[in-house]
Amino acid sequence: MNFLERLFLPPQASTHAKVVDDVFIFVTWVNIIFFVIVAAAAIFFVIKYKRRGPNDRTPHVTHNLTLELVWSIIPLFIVMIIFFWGFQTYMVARIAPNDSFEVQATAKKWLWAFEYPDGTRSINELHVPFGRPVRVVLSSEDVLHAFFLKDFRVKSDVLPNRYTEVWFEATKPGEYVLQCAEYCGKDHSRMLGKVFVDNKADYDRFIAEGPADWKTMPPAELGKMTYEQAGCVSCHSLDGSKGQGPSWKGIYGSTHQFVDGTSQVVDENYIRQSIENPQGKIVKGYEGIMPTYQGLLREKQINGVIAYIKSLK
Amino acid sequence: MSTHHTDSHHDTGHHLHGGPKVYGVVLAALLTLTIITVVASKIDFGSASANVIIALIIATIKATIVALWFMHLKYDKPVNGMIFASTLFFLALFFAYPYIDTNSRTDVKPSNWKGPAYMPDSGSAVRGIGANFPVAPAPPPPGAKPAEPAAKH
Amino acid sequence: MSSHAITADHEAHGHGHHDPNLQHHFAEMGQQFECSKIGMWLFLATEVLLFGGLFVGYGLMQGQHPEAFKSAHHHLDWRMGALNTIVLLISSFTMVMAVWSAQTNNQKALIRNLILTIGCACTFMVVKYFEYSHKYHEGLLPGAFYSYTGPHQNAEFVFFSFYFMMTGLHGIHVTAGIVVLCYLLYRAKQGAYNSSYYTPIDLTGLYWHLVDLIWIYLFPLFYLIS
Amino acid sequence: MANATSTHTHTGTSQPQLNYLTENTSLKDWLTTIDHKRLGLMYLAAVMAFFFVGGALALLLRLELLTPKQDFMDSATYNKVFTLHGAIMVFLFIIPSVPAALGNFVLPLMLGAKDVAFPRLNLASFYVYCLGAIMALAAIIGGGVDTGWTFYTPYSTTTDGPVGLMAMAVFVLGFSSIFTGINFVATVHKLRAPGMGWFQLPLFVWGIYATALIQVLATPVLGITAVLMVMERAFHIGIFDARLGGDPVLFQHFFWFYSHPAVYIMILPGMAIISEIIPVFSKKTVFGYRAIGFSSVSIAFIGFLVWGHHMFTSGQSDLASAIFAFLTYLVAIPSGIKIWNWLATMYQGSIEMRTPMLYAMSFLLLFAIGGLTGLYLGAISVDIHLHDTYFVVAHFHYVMMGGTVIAFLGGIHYWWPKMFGKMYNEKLADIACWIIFIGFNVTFLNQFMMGSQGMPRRYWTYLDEFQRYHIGSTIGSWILGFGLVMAAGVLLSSLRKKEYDAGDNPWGSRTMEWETISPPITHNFEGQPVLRHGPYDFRVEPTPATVAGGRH
Repeated sequence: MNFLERLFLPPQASTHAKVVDDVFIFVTWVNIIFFVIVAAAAIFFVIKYKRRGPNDRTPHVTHNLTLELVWSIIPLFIVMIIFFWGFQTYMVARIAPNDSFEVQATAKKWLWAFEYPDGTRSINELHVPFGRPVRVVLSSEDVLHAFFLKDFRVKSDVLPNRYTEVWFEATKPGEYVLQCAEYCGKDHSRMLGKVFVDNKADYDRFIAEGPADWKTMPPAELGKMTYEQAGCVSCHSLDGSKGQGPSWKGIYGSTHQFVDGTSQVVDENYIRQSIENPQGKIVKGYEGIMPTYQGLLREKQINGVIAYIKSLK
Repeated sequence: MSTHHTDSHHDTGHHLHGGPKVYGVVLAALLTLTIITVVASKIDFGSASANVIIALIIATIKATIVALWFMHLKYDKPVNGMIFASTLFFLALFFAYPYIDTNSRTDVKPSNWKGPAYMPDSGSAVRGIGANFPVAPAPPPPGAKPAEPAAKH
Repeated sequence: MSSHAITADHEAHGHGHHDPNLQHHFAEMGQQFECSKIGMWLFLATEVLLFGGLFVGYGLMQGQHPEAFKSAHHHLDWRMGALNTIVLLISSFTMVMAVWSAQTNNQKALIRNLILTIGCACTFMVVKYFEYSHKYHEGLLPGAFYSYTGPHQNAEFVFFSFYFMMTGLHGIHVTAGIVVLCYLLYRAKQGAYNSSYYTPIDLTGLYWHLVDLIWIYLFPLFYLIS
Repeated sequence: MANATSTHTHTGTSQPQLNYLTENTSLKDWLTTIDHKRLGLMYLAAVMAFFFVGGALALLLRLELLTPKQDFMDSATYNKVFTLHGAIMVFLFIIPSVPAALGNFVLPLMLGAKDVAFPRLNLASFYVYCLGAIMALAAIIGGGVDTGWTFYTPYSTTTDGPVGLMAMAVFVLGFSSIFTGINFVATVHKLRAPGMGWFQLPLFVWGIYATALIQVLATPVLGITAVLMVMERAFHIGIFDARLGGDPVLFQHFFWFYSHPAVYIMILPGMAIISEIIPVFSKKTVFGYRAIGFSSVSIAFIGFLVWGHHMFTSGQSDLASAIFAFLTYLVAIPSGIKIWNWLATMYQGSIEMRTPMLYAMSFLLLFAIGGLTGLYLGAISVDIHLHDTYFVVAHFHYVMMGGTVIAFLGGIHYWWPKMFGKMYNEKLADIACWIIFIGFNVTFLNQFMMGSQGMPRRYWTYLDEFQRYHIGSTIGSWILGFGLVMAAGVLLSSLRKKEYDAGDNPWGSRTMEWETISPPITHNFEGQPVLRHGPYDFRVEPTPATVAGGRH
């Protein structure tokens, strides 16, 4: 058994993996037995009944009902076992327990974005606390993707028009690979993520400080990442063209005219105010449709955005 | 089973069926059913689906009449009718499975549901050539006000 | 089984009064006729399933946007649809009469019925033309071309996508039918068909009835849903 | 057809008889031929050409995958190449392979008919195929398509490139397939020789008949699906596009309604060939004739009911998944019945391991693996893990390549003497068969292992832990490629012989195609042959060719 598992299957890292692997191993044994029967019979007949000469006579046997029923019904019985077992273990993995830790995952070409219950976001790395079932609710922003954790034996397509879900409970803390399994274009094979099953302390640190790579990232680069991931990109262009909101190109240091007739030079404070209280001052020619980002962006990200806007000449 | 000695001799016109009288009656029946289906559509049978079902039943009766008399299936070799019937069977199958699927999906929602994963086109924008089509709704900005008052599930 | 032994020469050369319409690989006309009929029915099966894809798509989309489909159908004039239904039913009748005329060696009636069928088919296309141009002017067009500005539901453009695809594909079939019928008319005037050889008339008839049959479903689905 | 009977000679002299290859040999005669045998050969040449193109693409893909980094093509190119490999192999090679090439050649001969029911439709089918192939080539020249052969929406409706042209090529190729199907069904119904009832049909005919039914009933749906996809792409009609309120999963339903039965379009003819080869080389009547015949038809039927097993992870409902999974297992039974019946046919036979039989044995083992690994994929919970991994890739290559292609090669080796009247070098052909067998297993056993370890398919780069399997698989692909080229070389070199040296019935078969001379005359038989014994009745001596052309 262990030999077959090692040969064919990745490590079992979720409570569900063992259940699925049992079906896998059962089918493997069924297959081995049937294959050996077929192969042995074929080879044996080829040797045993080798043609002796051109005048060989063979018995004229057209059929044998008993035999044919036996070899139809026994396999039918076996495949029905596999069907019911496979379906039952599938349903176990369908419904997440009520006390699950819930994460929302959004896929788009070619990255994974995660949103945690407290509003924290991360890209391509998913941190979950160890010891609780985790429910991941999936949706896509463009084409089909699939959320595939091989060590947890879970997979679900990610659709653009509705939500799907997977759930798992890890059996040990650690780092696992997340792969996209539904073909989605050029960088399909690079649409990888990591799942960190963290002990409590590690998880709290993640929530407090953000992903590890923020520490080493230059502020403007973090700002660019925030611009793309937090949704700024959908309204603010970088090339000077007019979107739902003013373009960011060269606005730092320029003067904004507001609908109430006042005006102000764009500086660090103004940018910060606009992020936290966008309805406070609305630039002439635009509608006040931007939602507040207060509490959704960490201090580091706001500083990053300011640095990024500064860098856009 | 010799196929060369089948007893059909359509070429000699021995086994003619139908005829102007039969076809005239069939046409009259079809026209009557057309009137009935129009009238039925103006009557409210309780629900929209009831009206659709009645309309389709009448259409099926008409189709059967056309197939049996105009298309000669009533007099024809059974094999042709079998081909047609099995076609309809596979068509029904083709409809049934996606129908079963779309009507028995579990409606997965995140616990902080903010509206459908993707809103169908709002319809407010004028659609047309050159009108910046396709209209891709912007991804909902983080913390955007729920599209609908926080729907419960 | 050896009782069926027929020698080659008997089959291929023996009778000496070959029908010129008999192809070389058939033994006799009845076999050839039945064979053609099976082929035609198989072709009709593919036609049914080709349209079937659109019917299934229509049914499922109707289930997803019932309100939009309901409001969209008000843009169609059921009187036009009913007129076309009647025209097509009559053409089916004249078609089957054409087959009958060929079976009974009535050359005049054959030609007359073919002309009537072609006339009905053309009438159908003319009515269709008026309907289409009306939709075009209102902007009730499929998908991205939908530019109707009056009151409407979100997904009405899906209804018109299917309306144009299904009636369009049907219209293509009617047009193809007209072309084939014209050819039959041309051949019939040359006296090509008689009671011992009318296969092309019969097969075209089957095709034509199928076109009618599809319209029998299109009419209530598009014009009468409420 | 005017000259239908003009060339028959009854001289019985030592003059070489004109056959379908030597009569009217101008290019125009070939291009406008309605002779099913010539059309079969033309199809054979065309599909083999595409097989080697598709195979060369596969070798390129395997070479790129030797290392996880970029070796010689970037990911965008890789995507186009695997799409092309899939599309060519499925639509231009494997679907027309056995039915349109071998079926065209053999089926009327087996029935004792002079031609298929609609010879001109047959010619049209070939040219429609050529048109589809040209459209597909134009799509490649026009920039290539990167959707995968499955064209899943919304990727296919949003990506750049001539996707519409490619989809319309598929539409056109579908009609070629439909025409072939219509032709064969009508032929089997109406052109059987006197005395040949449904249960005296050779099993190859049963398999092709079941295949033809699927071709007729499933292919139109592929056509309309391609049209809908193109419409969505061009006009945004709102059926598959989520942004417009459509349902991308619906596309998968539409697509697999055709493409799952299409799997049986591919494998049933393969099984049909094996059902011919095994009794002939065991010199024993086939065991369970009716069971094999009915299992072909029931596979074709159940094949329509199971398409959703491609969609267990797609977001279809659990109820739909359960129904599809249950019915999927029912297909296992008739497939299993065939294997048991073949083995039972060999039992107590007089087995001669000639080249076609070697291919048949190779088929038996590879198809057993391909079929048995399907049991994993039908179990929903296991499929969740294996779906869209190399395990699936390996599974369907075992069925398609290990099954159909091996059977196709076996069939070509079996009917080669009938087609050309010439015997190839059997020793070399056996060696080629062994090389193919070994290369195939090295290539795809590795893929089973990396797939169940979690290697997703359609990946241009991959985690380092999978590299050892990829190296093995790539090396296997070279062996396999070499074996295929060698097999082709052995066959083609036999054509250079001057003499027809194969004899009319080199294998001692009892089916009717061997009752005419090899290669057959233009109208197949001198006169109308009559069934004298069952197709696998080895109690009687083989019937001699109807005409003695002085070559005996």
